[in-house]
Amino acid sequence: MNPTEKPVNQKAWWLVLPVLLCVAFSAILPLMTVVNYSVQDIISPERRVFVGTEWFAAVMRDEELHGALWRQLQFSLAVLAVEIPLGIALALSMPAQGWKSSAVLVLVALSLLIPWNVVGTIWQIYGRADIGLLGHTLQALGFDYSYTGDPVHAWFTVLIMDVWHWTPLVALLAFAGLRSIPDAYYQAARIDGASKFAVFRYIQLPKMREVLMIAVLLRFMDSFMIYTEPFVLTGGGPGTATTFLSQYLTQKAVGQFDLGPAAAFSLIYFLIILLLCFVLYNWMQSLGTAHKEHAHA
Amino acid sequence: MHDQRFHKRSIFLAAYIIFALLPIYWMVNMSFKTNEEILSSFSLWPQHFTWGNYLTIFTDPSWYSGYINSLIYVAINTVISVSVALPAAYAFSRYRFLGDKHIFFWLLTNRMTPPAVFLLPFFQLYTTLGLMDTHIAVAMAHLLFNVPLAVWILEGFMSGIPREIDETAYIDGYSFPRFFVMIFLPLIKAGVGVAAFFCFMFSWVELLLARTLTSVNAKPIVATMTRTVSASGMDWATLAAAGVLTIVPGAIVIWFVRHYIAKGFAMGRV
Amino acid sequence: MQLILEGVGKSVSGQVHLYPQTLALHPGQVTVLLGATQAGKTSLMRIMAGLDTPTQGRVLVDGQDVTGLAVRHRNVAMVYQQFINYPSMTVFDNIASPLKLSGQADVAKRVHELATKLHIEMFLDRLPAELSGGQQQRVALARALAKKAPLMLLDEPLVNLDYKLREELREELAQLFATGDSTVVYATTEPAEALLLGGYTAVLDRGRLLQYGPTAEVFHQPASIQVASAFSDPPMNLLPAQTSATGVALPGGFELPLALPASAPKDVVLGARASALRVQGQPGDLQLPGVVELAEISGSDTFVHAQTPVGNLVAQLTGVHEFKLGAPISLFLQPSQVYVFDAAGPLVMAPLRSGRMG
Amino acid sequence: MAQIELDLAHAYKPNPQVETDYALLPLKMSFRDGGAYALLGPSGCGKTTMLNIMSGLVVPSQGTVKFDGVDVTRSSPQERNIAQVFQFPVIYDTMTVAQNLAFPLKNRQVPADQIRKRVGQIAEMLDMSHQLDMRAAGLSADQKQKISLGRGLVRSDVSAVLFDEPLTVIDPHLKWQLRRKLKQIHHELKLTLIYVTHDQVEALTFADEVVVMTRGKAVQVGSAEALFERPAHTFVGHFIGSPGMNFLPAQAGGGVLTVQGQAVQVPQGLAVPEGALKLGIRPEYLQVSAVAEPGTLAAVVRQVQDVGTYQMVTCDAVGVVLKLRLTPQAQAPQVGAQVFLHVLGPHTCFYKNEELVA
Repeated sequence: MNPTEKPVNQKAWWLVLPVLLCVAFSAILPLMTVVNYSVQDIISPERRVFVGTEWFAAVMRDEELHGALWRQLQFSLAVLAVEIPLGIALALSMPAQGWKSSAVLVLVALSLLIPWNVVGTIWQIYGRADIGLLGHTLQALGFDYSYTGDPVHAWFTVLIMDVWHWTPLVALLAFAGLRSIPDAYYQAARIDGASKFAVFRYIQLPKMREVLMIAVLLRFMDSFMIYTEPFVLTGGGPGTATTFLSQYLTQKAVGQFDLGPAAAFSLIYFLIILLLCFVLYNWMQSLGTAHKEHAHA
Repeated sequence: MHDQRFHKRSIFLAAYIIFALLPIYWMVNMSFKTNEEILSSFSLWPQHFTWGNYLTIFTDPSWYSGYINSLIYVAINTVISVSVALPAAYAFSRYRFLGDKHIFFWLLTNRMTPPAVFLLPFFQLYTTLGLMDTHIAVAMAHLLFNVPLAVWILEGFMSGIPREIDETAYIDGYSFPRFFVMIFLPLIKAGVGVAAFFCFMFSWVELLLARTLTSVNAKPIVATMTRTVSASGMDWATLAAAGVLTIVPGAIVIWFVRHYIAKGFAMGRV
Repeated sequence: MQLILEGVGKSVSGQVHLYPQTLALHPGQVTVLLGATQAGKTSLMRIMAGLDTPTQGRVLVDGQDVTGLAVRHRNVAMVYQQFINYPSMTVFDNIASPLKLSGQADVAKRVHELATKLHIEMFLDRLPAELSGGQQQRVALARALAKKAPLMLLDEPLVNLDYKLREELREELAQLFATGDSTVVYATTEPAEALLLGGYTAVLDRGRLLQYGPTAEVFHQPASIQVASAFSDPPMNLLPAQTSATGVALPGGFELPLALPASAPKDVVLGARASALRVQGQPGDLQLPGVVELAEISGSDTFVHAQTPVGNLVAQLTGVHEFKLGAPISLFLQPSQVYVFDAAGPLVMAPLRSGRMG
Repeated sequence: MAQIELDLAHAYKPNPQVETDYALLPLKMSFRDGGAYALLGPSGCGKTTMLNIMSGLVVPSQGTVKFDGVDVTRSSPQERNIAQVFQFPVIYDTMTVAQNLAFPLKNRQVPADQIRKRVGQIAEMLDMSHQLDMRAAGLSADQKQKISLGRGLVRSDVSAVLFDEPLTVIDPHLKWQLRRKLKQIHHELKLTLIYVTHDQVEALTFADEVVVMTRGKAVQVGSAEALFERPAHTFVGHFIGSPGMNFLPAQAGGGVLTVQGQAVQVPQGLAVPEGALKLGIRPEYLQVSAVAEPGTLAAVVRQVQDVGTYQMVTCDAVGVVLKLRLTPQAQAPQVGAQVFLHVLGPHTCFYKNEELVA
């Protein structure tokens, strides 16, 4: 008899109610105000005019938004391309048990505990030619490095900062996946004379698939809404080289105070996230269930 | 493990750890220098070691009040998030009910919502409620991503406990609340600890909402730090010291949950 | 305590786990639910306990309808397959928990009494995780007994234990149930356990209740081929045959003289348990030449699997006998031990059981 | 294939003093090339430790392991060229059945056409030829175990195939088919097979020689028949057979044997060792008669159980519980009746401090 199905019990709604109230208060109410603003022109608190989808059309045509969206996609894909493989490699090199393992885990996870603006500050100092170790060394090596002046340097510095900040998350997830592999698989591989690569390709990778899906979901989403670190490091500069979606939206909403377009843009931004999340979540579930079926067969 | 392979792996690991710790070391190094020494000479070790920067932070109310404010709203948020998430996680872990899949997905999307999207509405909402510049405002705002995270982590830990234990308790005559407190909670102690740690951490590190919803008497440390960035002369030394102090709480707490870090980050899925 | 399941059926998301069936348990007796995995034993048991509500039908306790009643308000005790105990409590607290909850007096004395009865008195202050599988299951048993519930349910409690440990615990359980006065329901896949526990047996197959009656009667008078195969280990030899003037004709020209009742149909199936075949022929036996496929030794018996012209047969011999794979062998079928079934399933004739009440 | 010689001991602590410090007490044992052996014993008796020492996963704290005379004590499983089937199926999920089977040969750079031929051959032997292109992950547990076995068999030079309780996760009714398959494979390939289990049916059926172990010691190595007929140690008598051997303490002197004060006449031609003894007689061999005869002991019938394929009679002889088996047709004595049990007979074993003397 397969493990009995979870029983259906509508009374469970009472248990979920508190969460619904909390998250509704902090998500649905605000979302309603955004929708409200996105279809009106607010000239002054008293005078509001219904404008339908005008703001949405304007936002869609906004060149600067396209630039920001394109830079954001480039950045998020670059983040995945670097952090996923680096995270896996790091997980593979981490000791499995004992105090060494805990020590390495804490050291590696340290960067995840730092407030996001402090990460920006650290790299802001670290990269400066006059007072930063990195900036100073690069200058000494004759490399004219300036993350405030050169857009390419700025983009790469933001990328490396994100890699430095978030790769441990991927490493920890991959490490958790590795630790769930029973020892018998490694023994069988040794008995079959499998090479190190074969062990990775046929045992470790398939077993890490589920957690790597979570890593991709988390890393893509979090990088897609990055704001604080680039804002503190480069303020989005030079020019708009490192201005990504969240910063562009904040400038529009708080900066220029034109609520309509900002609200419309917020909704579009939210829908893009919802869509990507839906695709990745379902892919993860199908992999999860496929994985679970194997476990039961 | 053959020596040769082990050797290569530990070099790679050592290299990464150096890469990870260098920037932090550089900030700590600066936090013990005076501004003059920072700007005048470049040295790997503070020549004139000083506790001055830390002293200013611990004496200047505009600095240390930032830490206190942060700790207050982070604590409130963590308590609310975990206590609200516990019953919900139990419901998701133990029962199927109308729309349970959709709610679970909706919680995920909330965890993934960019704070920037809710910047404006929160500002509006809390001003109309008269909650602007209070700890409660920031604590409530952070529920947006912390409650879903807590539910995910706790549901993962709870699913590890066989359902037959609940049934045995009901058979023995335990009522739900008594069973939940006396038998179930001790079994997921680790899960509650990990969920609390992650709520603490994600609330502590957030800047955008915390800065927007506060001005004076609830201003968090993360906000005071960005203020000095735009000040006239760059007060690097104090900034570095403040930065170091923001890492300390996380570093202390992580040691207690070090065995479950990975499971927590995977939102309990592993 | 009189438990009656009236037309109880259970299907989960379209899949039928239990077809509607009525079962009135004999009060104060042991009822064994016998059936292969997936036969519906656990589903039936969970409905009896009140852990699940049936899709249709009613559950009556002493005439009162308790179908929807939550398990907390039912007075039942249950032991699971995977030795379920409260991991965070000591063995003592585990056993004492039902007593404390119902506010009974002299809890400590009762716990010590039960622990001694189940030979775990030396582990009372230990955590369940520190004990072996067998000891953990004894703790779960002690907790179930502590409740003195009128209905006690055990879902294949011995399946995860060592072979020899299963034997010992089976005897202890038989004695425990004999002394207790509660109605006991015991699920198992092993016919030997049903026979050893005695009492009554309900044979289940793919969600259907095939037969319910005194264990010996169900074994010796199986209602159909399904009951006979479910209730024999190794599986009963079933040989399709035709009735003839003097008895039964088997493929390959073998004749077996049998006094069949007039109502016997043309196409029948001969049923012979492994114990009905032997290697030393006696007058009147039907000799079947064959080739040894496998000889299984179970310590006290040897089961010889042989290919014969009438089909693959399994014979049970007392003691240990060595057979070479592929060696020729003659099996002798005792006519007095043969069952005859209608090809469609129902029993036509069962062997007479000499000198013992039915 | 290899002749395996063990001359070792294995202790948990660096310098073991008392017996309980040893996972494996000092032993000297050799496994014939091409033989099928079983390591049988309850959980925690050291059988898996011994298997891991042979496979190279564990290095014994003292002594040596030799394969065909070559000392391999410290060499890895790969260097010993062994194969192992684990408790749960260990397969490469992303590969097909054929790729799984070919994997060990591919790692040895065996030419592709040779691999295809060998994989086809082994798949045929495992009745899996029709599943070669299916993804291994989707198969049932017993098919996966066959793949795991196949990965060892494809290597024609494999020194030994080790099994660590391989049938644990298999459904009961599929188990005997897999046992038969293992027996056939051993019959065809004549490989050295070493099988660890707590289930005596698997051990006695599968192996030519069974090593019965308890508390880190191999108490007897012998064929199923030897273990049944002449158990060298009381543990073996108890462990083999269900139910195990009856034991009764006795005092022998001058042609008369007394059991708890009751005298038993020694039948002619039966040599009985002198002094304090423990008699061992299997229920299958314990005869009963209504009148006293030489070699019988008076007893009272306590219980008669109809266990289907036989009747189990439990008697109380001067405070000692004795069990005996009767055929289903035999006329069982009434409960409470006085009977005489032939405790002294050709099948009786005599023990002095747990060791077989006659």
